[in-house]
Amino acid sequence: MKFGVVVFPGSNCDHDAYHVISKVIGQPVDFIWHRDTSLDGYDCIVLPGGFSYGDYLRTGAIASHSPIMRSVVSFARSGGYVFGICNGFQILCESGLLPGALIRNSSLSFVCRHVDLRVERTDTAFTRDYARGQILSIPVAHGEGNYVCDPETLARLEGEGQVVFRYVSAAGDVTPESNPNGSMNNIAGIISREGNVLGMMPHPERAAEEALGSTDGRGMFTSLASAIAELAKAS
Amino acid sequence: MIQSITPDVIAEHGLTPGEYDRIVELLGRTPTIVELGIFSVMWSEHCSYKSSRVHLKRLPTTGECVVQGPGENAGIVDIGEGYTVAFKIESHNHPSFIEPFQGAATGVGGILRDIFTMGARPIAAMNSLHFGSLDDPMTRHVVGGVVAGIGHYGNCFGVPTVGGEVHFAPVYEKNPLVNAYALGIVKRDQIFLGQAEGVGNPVIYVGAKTGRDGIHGATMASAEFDDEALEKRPTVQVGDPFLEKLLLEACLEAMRSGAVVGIQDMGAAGLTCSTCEMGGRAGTGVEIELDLVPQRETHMTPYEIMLSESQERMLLVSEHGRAREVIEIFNKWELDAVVIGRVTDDAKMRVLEHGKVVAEIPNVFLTDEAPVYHRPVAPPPEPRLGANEAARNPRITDPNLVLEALLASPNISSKEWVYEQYDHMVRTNTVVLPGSDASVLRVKETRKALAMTLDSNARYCEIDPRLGAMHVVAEAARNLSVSGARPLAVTNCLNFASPERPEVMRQFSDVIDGMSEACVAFGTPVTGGNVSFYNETEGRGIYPTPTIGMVGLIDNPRHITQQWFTTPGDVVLLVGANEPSLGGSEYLATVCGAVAGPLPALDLETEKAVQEACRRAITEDLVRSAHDCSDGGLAVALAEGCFSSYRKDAVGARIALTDDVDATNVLFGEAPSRAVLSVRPDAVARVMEIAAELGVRIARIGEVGGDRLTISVNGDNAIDRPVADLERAWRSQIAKKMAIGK
Amino acid sequence: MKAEVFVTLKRGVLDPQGKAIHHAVETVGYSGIAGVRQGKYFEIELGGGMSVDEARAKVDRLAREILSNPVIEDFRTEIQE
Amino acid sequence: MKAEVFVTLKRGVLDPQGKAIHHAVETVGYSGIAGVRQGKYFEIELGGGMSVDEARAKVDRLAREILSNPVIEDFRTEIQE
Ligand SMILES: Nc1ncnc2c1ncn2[C@@H]1O[C@H](COP(=O)(O)OP(=O)(O)O)[C@@H](O)[C@H]1O
Ligand SMILES: [Mg+2]
Repeated sequence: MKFGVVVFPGSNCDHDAYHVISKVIGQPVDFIWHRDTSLDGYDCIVLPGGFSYGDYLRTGAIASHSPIMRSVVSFARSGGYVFGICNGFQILCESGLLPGALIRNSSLSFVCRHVDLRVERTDTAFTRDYARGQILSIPVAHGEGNYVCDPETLARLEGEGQVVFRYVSAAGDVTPESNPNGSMNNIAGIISREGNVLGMMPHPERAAEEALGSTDGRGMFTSLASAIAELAKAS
Repeated sequence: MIQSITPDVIAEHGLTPGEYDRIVELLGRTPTIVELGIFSVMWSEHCSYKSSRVHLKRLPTTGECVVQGPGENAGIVDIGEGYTVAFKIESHNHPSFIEPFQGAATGVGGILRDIFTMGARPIAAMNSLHFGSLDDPMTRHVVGGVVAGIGHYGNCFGVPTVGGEVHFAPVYEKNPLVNAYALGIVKRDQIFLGQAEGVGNPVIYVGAKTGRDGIHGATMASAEFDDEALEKRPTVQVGDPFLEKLLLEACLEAMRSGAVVGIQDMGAAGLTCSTCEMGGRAGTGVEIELDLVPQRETHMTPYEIMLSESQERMLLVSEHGRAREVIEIFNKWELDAVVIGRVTDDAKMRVLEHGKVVAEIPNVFLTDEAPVYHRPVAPPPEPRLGANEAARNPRITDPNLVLEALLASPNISSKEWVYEQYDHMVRTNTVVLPGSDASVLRVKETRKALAMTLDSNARYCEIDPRLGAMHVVAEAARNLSVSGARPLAVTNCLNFASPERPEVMRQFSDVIDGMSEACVAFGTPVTGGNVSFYNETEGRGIYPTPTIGMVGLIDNPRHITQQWFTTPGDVVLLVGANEPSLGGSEYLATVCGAVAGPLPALDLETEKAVQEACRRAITEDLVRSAHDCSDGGLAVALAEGCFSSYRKDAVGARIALTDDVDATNVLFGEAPSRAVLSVRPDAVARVMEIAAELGVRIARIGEVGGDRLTISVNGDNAIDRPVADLERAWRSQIAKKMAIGK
Repeated sequence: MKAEVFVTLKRGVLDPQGKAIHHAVETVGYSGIAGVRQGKYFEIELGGGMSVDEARAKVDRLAREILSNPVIEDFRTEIQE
Repeated sequence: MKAEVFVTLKRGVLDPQGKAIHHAVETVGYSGIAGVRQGKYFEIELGGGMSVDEARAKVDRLAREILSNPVIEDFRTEIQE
């Protein structure tokens, strides 16, 4: 089993994801340079947070055209797990692996703070270690995390259960106050129809250790590790 | 460019006739216009410290932990286990007034480069901000731009902005202060210096291309503001944090390769400063050919290239024969890297254009021979008294309402509107988030944690510069101590009005004396800093505003302590002498509209003992929360202890105070050498014992619990308020003000 | 040769910036402004030796593939000879 | 009535956005692009009952005071009748 963390110029949460995978859940992991093209031998590709290429045009726009992304797209199409965090989510939307787009926060300001997320689905490779409806405390840190899509797409996402995380109040309710960026339906994270590509704005890698105040994000990494282990056993 | 050097040209360069004569005397000839430009930036206040040097010498700069003192791009201290930290603070005041967003952003960029030129990876940033009143629309514009600009640069670069301070007072309306701090970590044996060693070694230019940015910026930063300042606007530079992030990674990689001999960033004074300083430090010379310098614009003159302040550029010297290797590393990161010259043995900076010399100046003329002024220092002014009279006319008298007003004063209220715009968690080291007394980061490479704080108290320094500066150092150390840290060392940013006014030099000199005395007492040497003069507009100066950045070490992360009460039933203790005074207090400013002394007294020995008591109690695992008691006095400190924070609900406290001064003084008077602790009931006796051992006063003043804060003074009920109401007043004030007109 | 590319948000897509500006404009006391929408504007400098048609094709492709996001944005290009 | 406002960086002011886009475009394999500069583009919807001159004056003021930052940006307005 192996994880790969892609490093784009301007990625800055690459080391954080690497740290959690290698040190906290103890799994093998490599950095993958944006100019590389081969993903042979990897079971899960993490697109980390940051400001790829400065994100000056649109977040994730330029990264989605980088050489590695062509490989990530085919990796995803062949069923490999792809996990996009923050900028990674933006790149997934820009590259068409996930629907919709992430635009400027409705406050127009960057926002960094802990938010509460509700786990909407636990039958995915990314969330199997959580309980349905569980509330997670995980930080966000972004200026453009406002999820938008057209009404048909939204209906489909909701209808097919592709919304995996939602911003909620501490009590677990979907409220405008608990939405840090104006996302439609308080969407914080979505999954592809096939269930192998997940993108989310919050940073689970920042909430995976007791020392940082929350371990609520660790479950995503352990879920993936066990899903991959199971696949390996099956084959 | 052929231009004759007239008195006007000399004046435009910010040089006095006397300074010009000295240049001619040193060179033994008339300078070329390029040379004049070079002298003007190197001899500017900003680069030469000509007015401050004689005073700065009095600061203590050595100590056991100091690896690198002042003089390099940043100071460095040892934190054990083979690691060191490089840290520094720098001002970007004038640029941030002219263009708040870009001015503040490039300030952050500059300080980050200072850190990574030392070979250190930046792991934390902080900022100290002073603005006019939030009721003024212009100020709101500046505040909004500055905070967004700091966030823009730090967030994109990927350094967490973990703390800082924000103060508001009308004197800063047209002279906002933006002081940016950064800290990085580097192995002790991998530190790099800005030295051009090795005659014949190639000199390599890396990073952004040179444009006509900020030409004369360094001189601008040293010139008093007037209406013409707005005309000087086009000199403002635009920062590119993405490029800086690449530059960081490429520089660190190049340094690891072993091919780099010395490196220096091009900050204010750009290529000029890096060329002569790198040679100067190594006792060598540096010769560069301008045709080889990457240029963003066409037809740039040697003058423009030498004085450009384009951001995100570095000059480095590589081992002979290894330039290729270095260049390839930069190219991998998609950056320009070009050999533009070589190290020579003649201790001169020599600038060529098309092979012809356009400037040739011995380094020492620009550095050691730069003017040093013993500016006139006014005699000590009359003491600023009047606090007692001013306190006779409070705007509000009900202590409940006074407490709410203080909590809602932008100086005291929560700064979350600011720090939520900064990514304060990237790199996953931030163990204590902004909001508590000090920010704490774990150091993944070691078992330790670092605590850091930025502090200033300009109102105190206005009333009594010397004592005020001592208070600032004491408060910084106290903020670290109550967080469980041992203070190590200090960086400082000295923001003052015009040094040409003797009263200002008196303030400056007194602040240096106060700071020195306190730093010696705490054993925290000054490893670097920055002086910003001429913070005045239309003859109106700012308060003397020294900002202290102090770094401390926590040997065992278990001892990291925060300011929030956690557990009902815990006992609240007040450590330290309770002799508060209203002089200089936030109460006097907010409730009585007055800035008047005398300041509360400060006894450094008592202060040290109080801090030692807090640290000892913390390291014996006796303390659940500890909070320094400063702005707003004891009532504010207690209220802050009650408030909610991450994964900590709000909780009340019942407090009974006894004292022989009146209730207003007890509740809102300020005094140093005090801290509020909450401890388990079974730990009280031992904490008392520790205090007794150290000869420190300690009093049991109440307990944590309920959802109200109640405080009685000498048996009379003074404060009785739901914590939720107090917290609301405190939490949203800045956001509310900033929303005006939006 | 030069080209201009205008990228605007699709009708129906929320425009937080435009909204904020509109609001600010009203607060400051401008009357008669019914709406503001913010888009992006690019000036593209083209290398020599290109026909206008080639240029148009290139710039259109650039606008479609990189400068705009079809999910939320429309674009328009203009070639200045 | 409608107006358009184009806000561009002043000559000589660094344009990190344009630079990054240009660089990316080259890396992705576009040839013949010599430079990219990024600006802002605003579409302004004007209320009724305004003369063209009034509209022009209003939009100019809006562009100067709110939509552009005179320190680093220039602007240009156009009124569409
Ligand atoms: N400009 C800023 N940037 C980031 N954090 C800030 C800023 N200003 C204040 N803070 C944070 O808000 C909290 C309160 O600041 P302050 O009132 O200055 O604390 P203290 O009085 O203990 O020094 C601190 O944790 C500080 O780090
Ligand atoms: Mg404090």
